Amino acid sequence: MSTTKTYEPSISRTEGRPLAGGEREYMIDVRTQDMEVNMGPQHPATHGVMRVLVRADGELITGAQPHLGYLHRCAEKIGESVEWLQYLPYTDRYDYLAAMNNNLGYSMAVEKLMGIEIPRRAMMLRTLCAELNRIGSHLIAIGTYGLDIGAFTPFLYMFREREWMMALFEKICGARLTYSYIRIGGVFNDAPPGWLSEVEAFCDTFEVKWREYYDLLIQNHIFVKRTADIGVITREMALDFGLTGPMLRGSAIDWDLRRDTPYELYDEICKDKAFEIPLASGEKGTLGDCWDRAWVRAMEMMESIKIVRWCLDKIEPGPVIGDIPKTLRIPPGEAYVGIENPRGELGHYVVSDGGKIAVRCRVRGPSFVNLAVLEELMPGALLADTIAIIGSTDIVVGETDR
Amino acid sequence: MGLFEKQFEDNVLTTNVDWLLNWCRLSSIWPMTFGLACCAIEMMAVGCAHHDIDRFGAGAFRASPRQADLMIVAGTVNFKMAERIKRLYDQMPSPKYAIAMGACATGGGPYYKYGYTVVKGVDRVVPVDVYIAGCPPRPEALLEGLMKLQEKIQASSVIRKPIHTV
Amino acid sequence: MLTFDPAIGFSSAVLAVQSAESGLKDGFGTNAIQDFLVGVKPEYVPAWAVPLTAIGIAIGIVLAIVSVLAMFSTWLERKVSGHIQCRFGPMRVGWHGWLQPLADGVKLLLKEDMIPLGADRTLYVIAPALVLASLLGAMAAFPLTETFYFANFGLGIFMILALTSTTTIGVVMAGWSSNSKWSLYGAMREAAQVVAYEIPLGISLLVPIMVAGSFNLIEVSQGQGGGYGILNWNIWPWVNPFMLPAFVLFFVAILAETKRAPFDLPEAESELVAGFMTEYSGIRWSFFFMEEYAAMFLYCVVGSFFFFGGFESPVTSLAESVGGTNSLLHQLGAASTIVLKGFAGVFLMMWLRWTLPRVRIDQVMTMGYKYLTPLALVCVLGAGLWEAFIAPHLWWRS
Amino acid sequence: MNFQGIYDRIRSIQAPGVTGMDEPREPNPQDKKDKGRSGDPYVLVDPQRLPEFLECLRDDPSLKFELMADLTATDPSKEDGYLWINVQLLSLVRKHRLAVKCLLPKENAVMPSSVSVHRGAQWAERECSEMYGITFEGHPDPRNILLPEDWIGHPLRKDYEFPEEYHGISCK
Amino acid sequence: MTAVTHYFKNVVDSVKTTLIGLGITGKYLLQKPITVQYPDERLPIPNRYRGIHYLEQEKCIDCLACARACPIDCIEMDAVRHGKELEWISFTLDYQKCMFCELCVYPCPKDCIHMGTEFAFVSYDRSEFVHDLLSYRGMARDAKVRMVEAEKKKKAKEEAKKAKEGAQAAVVAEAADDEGEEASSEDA
Repeated sequence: MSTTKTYEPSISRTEGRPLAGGEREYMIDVRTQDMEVNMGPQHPATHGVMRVLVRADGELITGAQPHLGYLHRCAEKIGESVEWLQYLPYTDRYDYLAAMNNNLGYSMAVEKLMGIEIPRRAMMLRTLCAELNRIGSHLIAIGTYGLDIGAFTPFLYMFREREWMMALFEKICGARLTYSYIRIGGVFNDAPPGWLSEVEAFCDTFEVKWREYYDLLIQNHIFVKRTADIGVITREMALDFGLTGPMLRGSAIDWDLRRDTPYELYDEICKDKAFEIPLASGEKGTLGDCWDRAWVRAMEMMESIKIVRWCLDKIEPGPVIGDIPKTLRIPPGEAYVGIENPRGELGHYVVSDGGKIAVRCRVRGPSFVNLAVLEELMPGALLADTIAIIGSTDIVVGETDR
Repeated sequence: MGLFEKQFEDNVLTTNVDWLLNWCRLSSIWPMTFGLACCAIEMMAVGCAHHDIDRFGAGAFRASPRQADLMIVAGTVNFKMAERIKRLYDQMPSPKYAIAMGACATGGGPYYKYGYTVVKGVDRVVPVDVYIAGCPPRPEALLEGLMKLQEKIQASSVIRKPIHTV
Repeated sequence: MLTFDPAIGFSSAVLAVQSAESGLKDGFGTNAIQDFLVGVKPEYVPAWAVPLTAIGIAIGIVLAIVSVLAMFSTWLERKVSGHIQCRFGPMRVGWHGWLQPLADGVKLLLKEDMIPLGADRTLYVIAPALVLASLLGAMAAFPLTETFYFANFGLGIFMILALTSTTTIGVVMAGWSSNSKWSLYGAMREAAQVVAYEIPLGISLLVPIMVAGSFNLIEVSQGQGGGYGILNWNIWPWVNPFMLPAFVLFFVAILAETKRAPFDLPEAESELVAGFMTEYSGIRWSFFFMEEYAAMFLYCVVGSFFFFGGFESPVTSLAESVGGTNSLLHQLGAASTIVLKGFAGVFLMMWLRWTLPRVRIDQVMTMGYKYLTPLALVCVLGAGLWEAFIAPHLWWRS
Repeated sequence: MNFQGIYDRIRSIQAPGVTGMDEPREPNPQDKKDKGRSGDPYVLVDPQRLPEFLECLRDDPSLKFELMADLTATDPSKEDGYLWINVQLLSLVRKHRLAVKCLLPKENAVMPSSVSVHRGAQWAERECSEMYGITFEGHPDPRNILLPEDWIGHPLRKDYEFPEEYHGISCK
Repeated sequence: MTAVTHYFKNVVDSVKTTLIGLGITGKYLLQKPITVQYPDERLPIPNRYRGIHYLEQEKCIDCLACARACPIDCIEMDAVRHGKELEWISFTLDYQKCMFCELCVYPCPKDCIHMGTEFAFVSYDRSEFVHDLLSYRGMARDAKVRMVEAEKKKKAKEEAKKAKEGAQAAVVAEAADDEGEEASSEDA
């Protein structure tokens, strides 16, 4: 069928794979029967329960097909079955690494339908929590990426800081992973006394520790060699597949929803030039390779720290939630809100008919879209590279399957 | 071991041997690297520095079910995954244990009502030894569940005749 | 449940007997056990029974040493990894978890013995035994002191290298017979990797061999004596400046030989589930990791013999000066020195393992063939030139 | 560019398949039943010409909707005879968004696939087709993506009935 | 970059970054671990922690607001009303379903259901997870007293009312008589 576009295959099988510095490694052209290997659903490197059916010629991958749905939890059906507010805890659970961002996206979509303003302190707390959660999510992304590559220890170091972050969230909302903190119309609880200074202490320590991760993992020569020149996503490919987030910026496409379609307080933050958007430059290999994506994530953590500091600087006392009725009746209409999740554009498309229950509650999961590029990246890679490529897409299976 | 298994009457010697063997088993419960959903993150947290499940001798997460003793079902099980879970459980050599971590694995959890693909409790697929409530449970709760499992192992009989015959 | 593989006993016995016998025939040193047995031998025991008994005892001791080594190493590994990662490691099983390996061992013995349905049963059963047995054979060539050893060969290091290489056959057998794709990948990787790294391993060892002028471990150690037990170690640049790079190459090569991170590709957990031992469970599986830890120790001991003075240390030289040569004190000093040096090497390997990511298979090959082998050759060339033209003129080398 | 500008441009380049547009409006104070409409404005497109429309918008130099953010469907109610196909477009260069909506009759839910225009639509269409029973003609890989292959029914349709059991595992 | 410099750069880079890495991990090797040894030491649980629920049963009025707010219907309550007092039969929370979202806490008009800091709830049997939040069944003693009193009061009130009504009736009758008398007198 000619409906799919074909790209120039990045590596032809007889020519061998290009290596850094112009070296070229040649595979001996002995053809044997291809082997089909099932990677997953239970496999240490598939980030949960994804299954990749890999066709391999020895160690060389000739084709790969991701199979999803091992964690399909009917989130959209539930969105059409429970009340508006009752759906909020479920938004925590599809992207469980960035629950704050999910809460934010869903709340913003509903608020857009309601057409309400939310108090400024609530916005501050929302931004702060979302950025903190972005740090936590990237910590896991890079940590598990290191784990996939074989470096066990950085993962534990990163979890140590994440644990601290989770303790902070626990203090403000009472849960470690599934926060349900950002509610429709604001946030549901003001920060407890002393919490903001604890966040500041976290930022101070994190900046020191970040350097360690950077030296220990991102700049490690073996890590660089394992990830550079692997899984190269070109600009055209990125746009064609609709990639977003660090995947896009890893291919040096300057796009960040926080800056380009500002929501919440990001307008002001951008005006203050409080943060910048790291763009990959292909420093260690080809532009758009796995290392670039990992690097973008690592740099984004520091940018998030800057935003958190901006919020801590500007935050003022005030109310944290608007006047919201107990049973929400949302005016009819439909709205799509895309926010910058740690993994890319998290879109919520909600349709209301004026009742207590949504008509449609679509979640555009960034990892679902980002994962589609896998089929394109795999052929030509080695078996070990498949892990590096899957890891660099930073998927959360809860979100791909929803 | 097959020769000696569950053959002997209760006496001082067999009781002590049983105690020792059970102690060895409970001191080295190796879980399988097998995370499903949100609870898997808390399961990872248990392995990490703050909680450190390795203190109990249970920190050697094995990727292969053949070398694992414990399956921590950490997350929602749906129909597509249920068959795989059954297979993984069958691949583990006995004695093997399963912990249902969190509400989803225990009884469908938040997806009980509208989750059309969700298995309402992993015990419909594999036998479960210990259930842990929470969504997701704190890492400490998982440690608590592990200790509960250790109690259960300590009470089991290895070379003695089982007390309760079913 | 509890199984005892006749294969393990048999093959290890054969190999160890052969090694020990050849050692005796060699007539190079006297066997401490045999000396002892001759001393206590009652009149009515025929003379030919003495060496046989000595061999039996030697096999028992080697087995015990290997299992104790493996147990201690697993404990050490878990503690080292724990503390590197800001956690404790085993704490609740005995004091600081020192009973942990015992619990693990008994539990593995008690596990169900599984053979997958599609597996080649014979090969599947033999493979772990062969892996462990070849290592037991190699262990026979490891002298604990200058006079206490099981077999003393003129070509001791060759014996060790040759026997440890045979583990590859066991690993490939394990991978093939398991009837699992992951196992097959692991086995093929192991075969490629070990073959690639035998070369730089052997070549880099040529440097100290050239300096010492011997293949015998004890002689190499004796050659580094004097200088307060530390100044004459081969590793120092004033002995031979090419020794340090040769040691680095040697260390990288033994990392690859023992399948340790960053070269743990045959069992790469995040890629191949558990590599060649994916399908193994219980006690059979434990043979593989016993082999791994014992091999680590053995290679590190070899490294300390050839680069770090062997038995020589300030402690040994002090003990020698206090108690005299071949006194019990001196023997104790020498034994503890070599064991400590071995474990220092093991510790370094663990430290590296918990620091570095894993390399890819083509990079392993590239590294072996393109980097280690040429550099090792350069080292050998340089060391040879140094030995031929410069070393004779150095007053401290005379 | 705001929505009006985009719509004018679409009109002026005569993008294929456009049938209309809808914008949010205030409720009519006279008519109590009319609650108005809030949210996003959207362009109505004929589903049979959606790929051409998307291609036109992608290639137009002043619109440049080169990234398809989302493609999904909606079943407004049991009684309604139409499914909606909702497409969210994004232009990275011009920094604007556009919501596109198609009305697809439920009886004959067949429409051409957009994979030839945006490859990102591939998985989204697979999801749509299993969840709503829409057939995308010309889709290169029309299998179920989230649900098992032998799943019966289209779960996100409003008239979907939950299964009693699946492969011997009870659902209740 | 020529192949030669590339070759040596690779060697130098790998040795350098390995040493840096060893330095970082070695630093932590010598530091004290940060592990909290759980059963012996415990991390402080913040006040807002969303753990196992507890109920201030005396305040509860069986209004079902929490049950309605629950997205998964895991709260079930049953009580018999005796006037204002409640005779409790059950108030169960199903932890096989509960997702600790705290949505049940806010709608409560009497502020009587809370989430505690208790988190460890493990069991060999999942039916134990249908957790009864009641601290007592039936009626509280003071509630009984109050009920009896209320009944007494009610009776007394009724009696009083009856008496009053009787008296009123009498008064009305008297008044009517008076009126009649008056009227008759007027008439007369």
